[in-house]
Amino acid sequence: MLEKLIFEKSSPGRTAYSLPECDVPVEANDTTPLPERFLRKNTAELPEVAEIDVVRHFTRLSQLNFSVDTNFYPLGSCTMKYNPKINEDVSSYEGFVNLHPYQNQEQCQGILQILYEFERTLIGICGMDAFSLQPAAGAHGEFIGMLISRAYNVKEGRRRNKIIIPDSAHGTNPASASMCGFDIVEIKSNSQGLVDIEALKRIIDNDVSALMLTNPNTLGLFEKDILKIAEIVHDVDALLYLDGANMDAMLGIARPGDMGIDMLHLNLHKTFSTPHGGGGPGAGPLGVVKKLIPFLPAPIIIKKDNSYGWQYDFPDSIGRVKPFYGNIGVIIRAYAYLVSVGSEGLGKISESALVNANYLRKRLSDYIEIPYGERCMHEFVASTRKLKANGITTLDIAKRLLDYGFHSPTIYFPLIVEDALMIEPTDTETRETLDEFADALIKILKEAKTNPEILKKAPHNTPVSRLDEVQAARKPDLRWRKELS
Amino acid sequence: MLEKLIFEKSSPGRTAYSLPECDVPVEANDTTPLPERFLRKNTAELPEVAEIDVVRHFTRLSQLNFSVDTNFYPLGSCTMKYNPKINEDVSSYEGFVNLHPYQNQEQCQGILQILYEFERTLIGICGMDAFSLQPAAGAHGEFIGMLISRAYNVKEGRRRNKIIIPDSAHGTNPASASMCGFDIVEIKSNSQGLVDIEALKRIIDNDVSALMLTNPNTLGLFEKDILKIAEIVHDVDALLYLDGANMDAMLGIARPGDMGIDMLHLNLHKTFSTPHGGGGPGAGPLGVVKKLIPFLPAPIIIKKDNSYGWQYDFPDSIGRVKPFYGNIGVIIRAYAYLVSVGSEGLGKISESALVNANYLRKRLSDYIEIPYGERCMHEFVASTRKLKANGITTLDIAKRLLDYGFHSPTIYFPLIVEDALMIEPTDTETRETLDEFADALIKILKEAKTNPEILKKAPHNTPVSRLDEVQAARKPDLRWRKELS
Amino acid sequence: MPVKINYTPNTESDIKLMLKEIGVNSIEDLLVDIPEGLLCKQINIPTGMSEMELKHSLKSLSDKNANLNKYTSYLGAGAYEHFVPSVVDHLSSRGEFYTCYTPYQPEVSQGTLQGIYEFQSMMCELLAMDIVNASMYDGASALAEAAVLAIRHKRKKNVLVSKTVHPEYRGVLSTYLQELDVKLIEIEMEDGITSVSDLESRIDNNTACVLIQTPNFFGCLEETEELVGLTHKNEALFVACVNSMSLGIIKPPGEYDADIAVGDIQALGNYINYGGPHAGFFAVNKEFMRKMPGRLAGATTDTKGRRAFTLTLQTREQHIRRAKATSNICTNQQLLALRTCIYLSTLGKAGMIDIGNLNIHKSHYAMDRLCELDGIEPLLNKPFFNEFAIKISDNCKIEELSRHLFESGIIGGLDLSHFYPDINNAMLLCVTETRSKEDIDELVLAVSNII
Amino acid sequence: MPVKINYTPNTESDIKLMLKEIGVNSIEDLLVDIPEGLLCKQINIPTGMSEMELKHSLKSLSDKNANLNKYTSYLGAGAYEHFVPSVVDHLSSRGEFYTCYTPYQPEVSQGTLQGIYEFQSMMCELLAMDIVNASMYDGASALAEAAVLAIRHKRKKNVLVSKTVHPEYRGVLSTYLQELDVKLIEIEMEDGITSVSDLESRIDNNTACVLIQTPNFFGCLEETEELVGLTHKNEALFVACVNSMSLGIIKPPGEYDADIAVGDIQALGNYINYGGPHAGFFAVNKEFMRKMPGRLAGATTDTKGRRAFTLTLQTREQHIRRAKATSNICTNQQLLALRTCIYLSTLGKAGMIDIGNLNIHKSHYAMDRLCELDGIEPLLNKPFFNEFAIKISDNCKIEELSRHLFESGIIGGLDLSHFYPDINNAMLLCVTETRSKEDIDELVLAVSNII
Ligand SMILES: Cc1ncc(COP(=O)(O)O)c(C=O)c1O
Ligand SMILES: Cc1ncc(COP(=O)(O)O)c(C=O)c1O
Repeated sequence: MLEKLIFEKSSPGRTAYSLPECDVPVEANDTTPLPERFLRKNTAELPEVAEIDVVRHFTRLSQLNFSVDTNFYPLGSCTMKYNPKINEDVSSYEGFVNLHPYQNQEQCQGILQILYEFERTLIGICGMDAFSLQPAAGAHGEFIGMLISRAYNVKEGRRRNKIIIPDSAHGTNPASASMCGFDIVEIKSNSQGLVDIEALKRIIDNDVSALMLTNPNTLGLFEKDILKIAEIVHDVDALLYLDGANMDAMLGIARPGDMGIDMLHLNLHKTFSTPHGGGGPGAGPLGVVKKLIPFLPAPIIIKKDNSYGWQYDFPDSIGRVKPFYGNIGVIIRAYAYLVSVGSEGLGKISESALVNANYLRKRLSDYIEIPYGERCMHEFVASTRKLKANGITTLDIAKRLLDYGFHSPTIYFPLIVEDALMIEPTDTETRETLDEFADALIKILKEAKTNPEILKKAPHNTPVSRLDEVQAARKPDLRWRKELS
Repeated sequence: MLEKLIFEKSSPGRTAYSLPECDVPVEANDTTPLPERFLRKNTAELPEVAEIDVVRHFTRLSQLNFSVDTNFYPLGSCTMKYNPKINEDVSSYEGFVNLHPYQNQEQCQGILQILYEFERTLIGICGMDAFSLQPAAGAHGEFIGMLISRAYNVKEGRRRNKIIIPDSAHGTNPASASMCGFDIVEIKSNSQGLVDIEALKRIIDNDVSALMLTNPNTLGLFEKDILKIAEIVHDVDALLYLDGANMDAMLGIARPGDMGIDMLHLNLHKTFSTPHGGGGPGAGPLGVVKKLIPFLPAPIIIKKDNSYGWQYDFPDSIGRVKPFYGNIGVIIRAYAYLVSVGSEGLGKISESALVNANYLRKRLSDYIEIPYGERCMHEFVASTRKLKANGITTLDIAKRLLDYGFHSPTIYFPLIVEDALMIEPTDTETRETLDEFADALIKILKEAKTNPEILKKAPHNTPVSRLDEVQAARKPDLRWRKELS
Repeated sequence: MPVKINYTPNTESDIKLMLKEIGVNSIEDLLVDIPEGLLCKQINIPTGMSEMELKHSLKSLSDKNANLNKYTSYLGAGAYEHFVPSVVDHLSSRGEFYTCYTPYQPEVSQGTLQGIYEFQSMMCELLAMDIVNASMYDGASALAEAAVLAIRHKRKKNVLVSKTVHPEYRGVLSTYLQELDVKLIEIEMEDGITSVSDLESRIDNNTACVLIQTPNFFGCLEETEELVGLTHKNEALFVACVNSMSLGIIKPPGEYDADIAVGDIQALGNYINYGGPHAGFFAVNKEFMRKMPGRLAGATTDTKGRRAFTLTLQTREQHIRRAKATSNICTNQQLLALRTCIYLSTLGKAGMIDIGNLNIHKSHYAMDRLCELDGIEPLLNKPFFNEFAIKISDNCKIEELSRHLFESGIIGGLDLSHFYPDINNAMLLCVTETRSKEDIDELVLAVSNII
Repeated sequence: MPVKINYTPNTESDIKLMLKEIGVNSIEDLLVDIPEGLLCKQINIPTGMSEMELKHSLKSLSDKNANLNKYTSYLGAGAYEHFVPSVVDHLSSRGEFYTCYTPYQPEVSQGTLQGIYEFQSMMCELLAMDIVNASMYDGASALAEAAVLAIRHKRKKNVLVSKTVHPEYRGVLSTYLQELDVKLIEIEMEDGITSVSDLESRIDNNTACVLIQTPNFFGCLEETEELVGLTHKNEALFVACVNSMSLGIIKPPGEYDADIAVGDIQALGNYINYGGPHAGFFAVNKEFMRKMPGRLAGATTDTKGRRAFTLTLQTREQHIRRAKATSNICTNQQLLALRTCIYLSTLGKAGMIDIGNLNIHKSHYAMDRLCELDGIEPLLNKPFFNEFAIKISDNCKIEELSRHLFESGIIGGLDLSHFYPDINNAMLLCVTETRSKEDIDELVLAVSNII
């Protein structure tokens, strides 16, 4: 059953709020002491509903969603793993949520200790020399990384204008580099789906500021020539940036720092199990090697004489990237995750991500084309292009999966795979769930031949059926408006 | 989509728990220091699942329920009103949930103060002289009340064996009286649906211990001869017990104590907005007039020299009815409700319950038979008997309502109304919701004539369709069992 | 302004409109059946407040209690501090679970019903019994209802209960039986457990049932096999009241042939809450299925043949059988049973064994260490699960000990003389998985500093 | 035992089975693409723990912070203590909301999508603007992205920002613009607000936009009408950064013709969280719809003609437009926007007015009472919403004042010299609806005792 807009439940004078009495003396008539010209003329048409309306409305809305808590959610590149409930609890302690960023540092030693230890832990896992915990998301980390690559090169006396990015990269990579004024040079993947070393050699020159590499890449493949890539990049004094969104099968297995990576961002809302929140908040800590530390955004967490504090004094810093210190609430969740799984648990995460992805890959490989690789890391990319003959699109497959109670994989990405279906089961799913998903997908692939209509009209069992996206874009309706009577 | 049993998701060796290390010294092999004969032989076949399984399972299960948070729930006699979220929060403070009943009273002054003030508030609302907060539910309160009626009469030197109960009473009334060894004398309702005064006069005698009255009664009618009833009962030195489950339209309007009521129980999980929890926990405080105080179950909350404590010294007490002191967690919610709505809010609750019920009654009265009364208090009872001609049962109507997104009213109760549909909208519903419900019911009543099949096969849009209740009772399947392989 | 909390949504103009539709002029017109003199003008309670004020007010009342997160406690005696996994709170606090009522309409209550069915199943497994109901008010009322069942079933007048059963449970039992024309007889104890010889001397063919608790009030494990043997020889029913947390390790009632098993599930995923709400369970073997109190969910099928769950065997219950019902219970403690169901799903097969062992090891360590101290010795010499009693030398009065412990942030055990006046200066302590070795060592140190 | 936290469900035997199906002998066989030397043996981090230990550990770290429930605080300056109604926590903590991702599959994401659409609508109403996006990282990045939009749209090189804008916001702005070949110019202030004459002297036809904040960093309300007039005369865009909490009362950007409005929604139903996560919003008038950054949800219909919601106008975004996208933002701050949506549904039309008035009255009372004290005077003389600055006589150093206040349980305001070195011994205080008269009187008393 669909749900009205909350505005459509509104009734004049109805209220859901309570407020304490105005206990301070107020001039006659409760009037404001502010001059007229500062005051709003037209009242904002916010909903006028009762508390029971608010509760029913949002409870019902929530039930219209698929989520990790209700469904298998193999959305490739997004690492939709289980979000531990305990981390929601411990991150809500009043000493964390009710703490002001401008309180004296002595008043905040608990949180500062967490941030410090968290940074140390990330250093240990990644083999980098320092982290900034400030980036609000992966793309934010990339942007800051690109600024640092600029600042570093300028400091070294060279202004460089190019960033090399593989064609398989996530869209944020070119977008972030471009926001720093760089020109983007795309490098094609080779037939194995990896960075083409020869092409890289041809492209690289002294105007390259950095190469943004995703490893494992968006095909789920480990860039096995990583050391060679690093060498080529470093030979021209460029930096090697790692998009570290795909670390779920790398924890405790291999460290970017050992591969010649100069900088990377991590997605706490992926690898480190913090909830995706319907699209955030996330956090994208940025790790760097020693020579790049001076350029990090201030402030940086430090420990001195057994107390923790913020260090602001970074003359070469690229500057401020966020008010205050970062998405602390997200970081506490990731911290809780890491200290609780600990050193024994860390490797298990990667192993599970690895085995789950390869198992699902194997279960499907006789039924669907998997253009690249013999094996995979945390995910793999299939292609549905052969179904075109039957008039079936990747979208049809995706929608039909919804009918079986599974969220769809990522579709049409990476761009280098035609009709891509990007499948990431994550480390927290059971063998049984993978089997159920595989069985459903195999069944759908059969349906594609025997009953294509059922796919084209899918989904059938969801709260709404397929949407008119063209209308949405052509005649954008982006808000409710009060109808004038 | 239905949900497997959690047992059916079990897989050997899978776990969802974590426990701290056994940090105390343990003899070799972790063996227990207990002799073999005290130890379990066969391992209990509890589920072996991962945390993600637990979360998905119970999240999905929850979505199969209708509830006040999702649906209008006019279940008569149950007062399914909105359960304020804030009361869930304040009752979960660690000083309440993590407090042991055998802690020294000085360590528990906060909770004791709440209990004391809560009792005072109930006294104010009901016009009684004291309350026991111990009863775990309404029926528990009734049982204790009946024991008190016995003890009181015995103390007065007379052993009495009969309890008079109207035929419209809730089933717990005769059951509770019977558990105290009383004989039940049923009194028929008169043509107005009220206690028949003449019949009462005929029935009453010196062997009557008490009359259990429900007022407003289960037809939602106020027993307008209440003062006469009290007089008749008191004339033979019997007690007048009030089943106070139906107080939602009485708060701040009239006080049982003023009506000659000697004892009553309240349902905190109805009138006082504490959640029903799928069937409890509730609480059924028992109020009494002065002369009955000595018989209350010990202990009783008291205040002395600005400190609060338990008073155990009641030589005439009927004894203990519960370990510890009652359903404290429920009481805190009800306390929070009362102190926050306060004296202004109290009357509004009743007025709203009254207006809502009468409004809905009026909206329906042209479409469905309402056998008793011109108006009602908190609820009213309709009858669908005229639809029998069309082969439609009350159950059919109830099931069809589910299709429209409404929980069904109480059906086939009270027993004195043939094919009863007992409708209680409560005080927390909006006019719009009542209109939507009325429209749906009116539509269904039309369907009953135009398309009876759709009712007989209803519900159609629910997670499961109508159940085979006969099979359930004939071949009871009350538990999962591991299949032997 | 001010805007107090108000959950009645209709505005004055709504109400005007509604009164018009009803056909009356005022709310008073709806109250004409209430005798004039009874209408009250003003209820004498304080004015309301806003949500913010409510939070402050309750917070400050909560802070006036010495809670168990701030103090390290060794109290047990029927209310136990165990760890509650986070998922239990998260899942049981979903509105769909706690704002619905008894699942009278199964088509829209499968969540609650399947939850009950799973609860029943898990409890059956733990207890090794055939049937468990959906819950009772608490362990004590379950025990009392067991006696009622036995009396009715056996049509005999004597109920025997061991003195090692929780005194407040015995109190409730006595209250429940007081008007049923039966005799409640207590069996003496011997070194902390039920005296077999005393039972032998009191049991006879007038005995409807024998009620024991194991681990009993003193924490000691009863010699159930002997007791059951004697009971059954006399054709009485054997009712075992058990600590639900012990059952991963300790022999369950079904394995020693108990006829009825009862107890409390507070320990399994529910907070102490100053003593309530807790919840009881009631388990029987097949034979008593139609005689047991309380709700039962069963599996059946819907019209499309799908498995589905419903309340069943309701003809036992008050809303159908009225005065002849097996019990008057209606609202039970469903939400707590659901919490236990989630708890047991989380702990699972291995977890209930591991946690049982932790309770045993930690409590035995505490007992051993305490009894190494001069002036402390075991009160009893019997195997126990997680509770044990110590005797304190008369130099140090127990209230004094407790007071000093409290000053060091420790809440000591229960003073046994409170319930057993002839047991002097002895303390009943409970040690669960929530106590670390460090905690226990601190307790021992604190005690040694005081006595 | 011990049993540490472990979220990977498959057992060793599952894994064996899966490896067999994959066709390899061991996990190592899956790692052959990783150069040998890169495989690491051991990561040097501590061992794990159980849930119980995790709770203890984090609790004790939390307790090392002086939280705002224990102390009465007057800090604001971009992070505000407001009351969060209980329903906001209850509803936003439903798993279906917080464990899903960006609603790429609208058929199974209507909850999130309708929530975004309603959020957009409510924010449009509050701001009196045409279009608001689904959220930004925070108010500062929203401000910076507004400048980027203006630069691209106007193809001009100068960005003017008032010195009364939050210094950290200006810092972020400067970082975002540093590589875009533009000039960032600061406008001076005069008695706490943007100097109109200075703006006049700096604005010209190279100006892409003028950025101001109102109420500004000092709490003062800017003379927006004059500033907008001047800006538009010079064909630049006017960007207003506003305090979302003020908008029930204070004139919204749409009413003074701002081209872009940005700000933070932490104040509307979100906790301070030591500064994050907060969330920004970005509002424009129709004209800039296709140039704005961030996600947008729109209404459309499904194949059955039912209204439904979907992400739309995605061709602006990085996953489609890549290097040419309007912004690189991908993951935003959705959950906080949902909380704001619930918050605004709860406060509603009347509530946002009432709460605005409470903020105004309480802060003005505090200002008046403080400035009655000898040694305290207003730093500025401008109308304000809920923040104001006071000047403290030089006898009492501000650090000293803060330290003493802390000892009395009060967290004073912000030392302005931290950001404005030439403003000496002045404090910026924020007073919201969460402070009672009693609190404020205590503050005044404490201050009077110290200075
Ligand atoms: C490979 C990759 N890189 C970068 C990002 C961007 O991260 P975020 O969405 O946190 O900005 C994502 C996430 O969508 C990603 O999958
Ligand atoms: C009129 C009436 N009396 C008594 C009861 C019994 O109350 P409880 O279910 O709390 O035992 C009920 C509730 O179902 C009721 O409606």
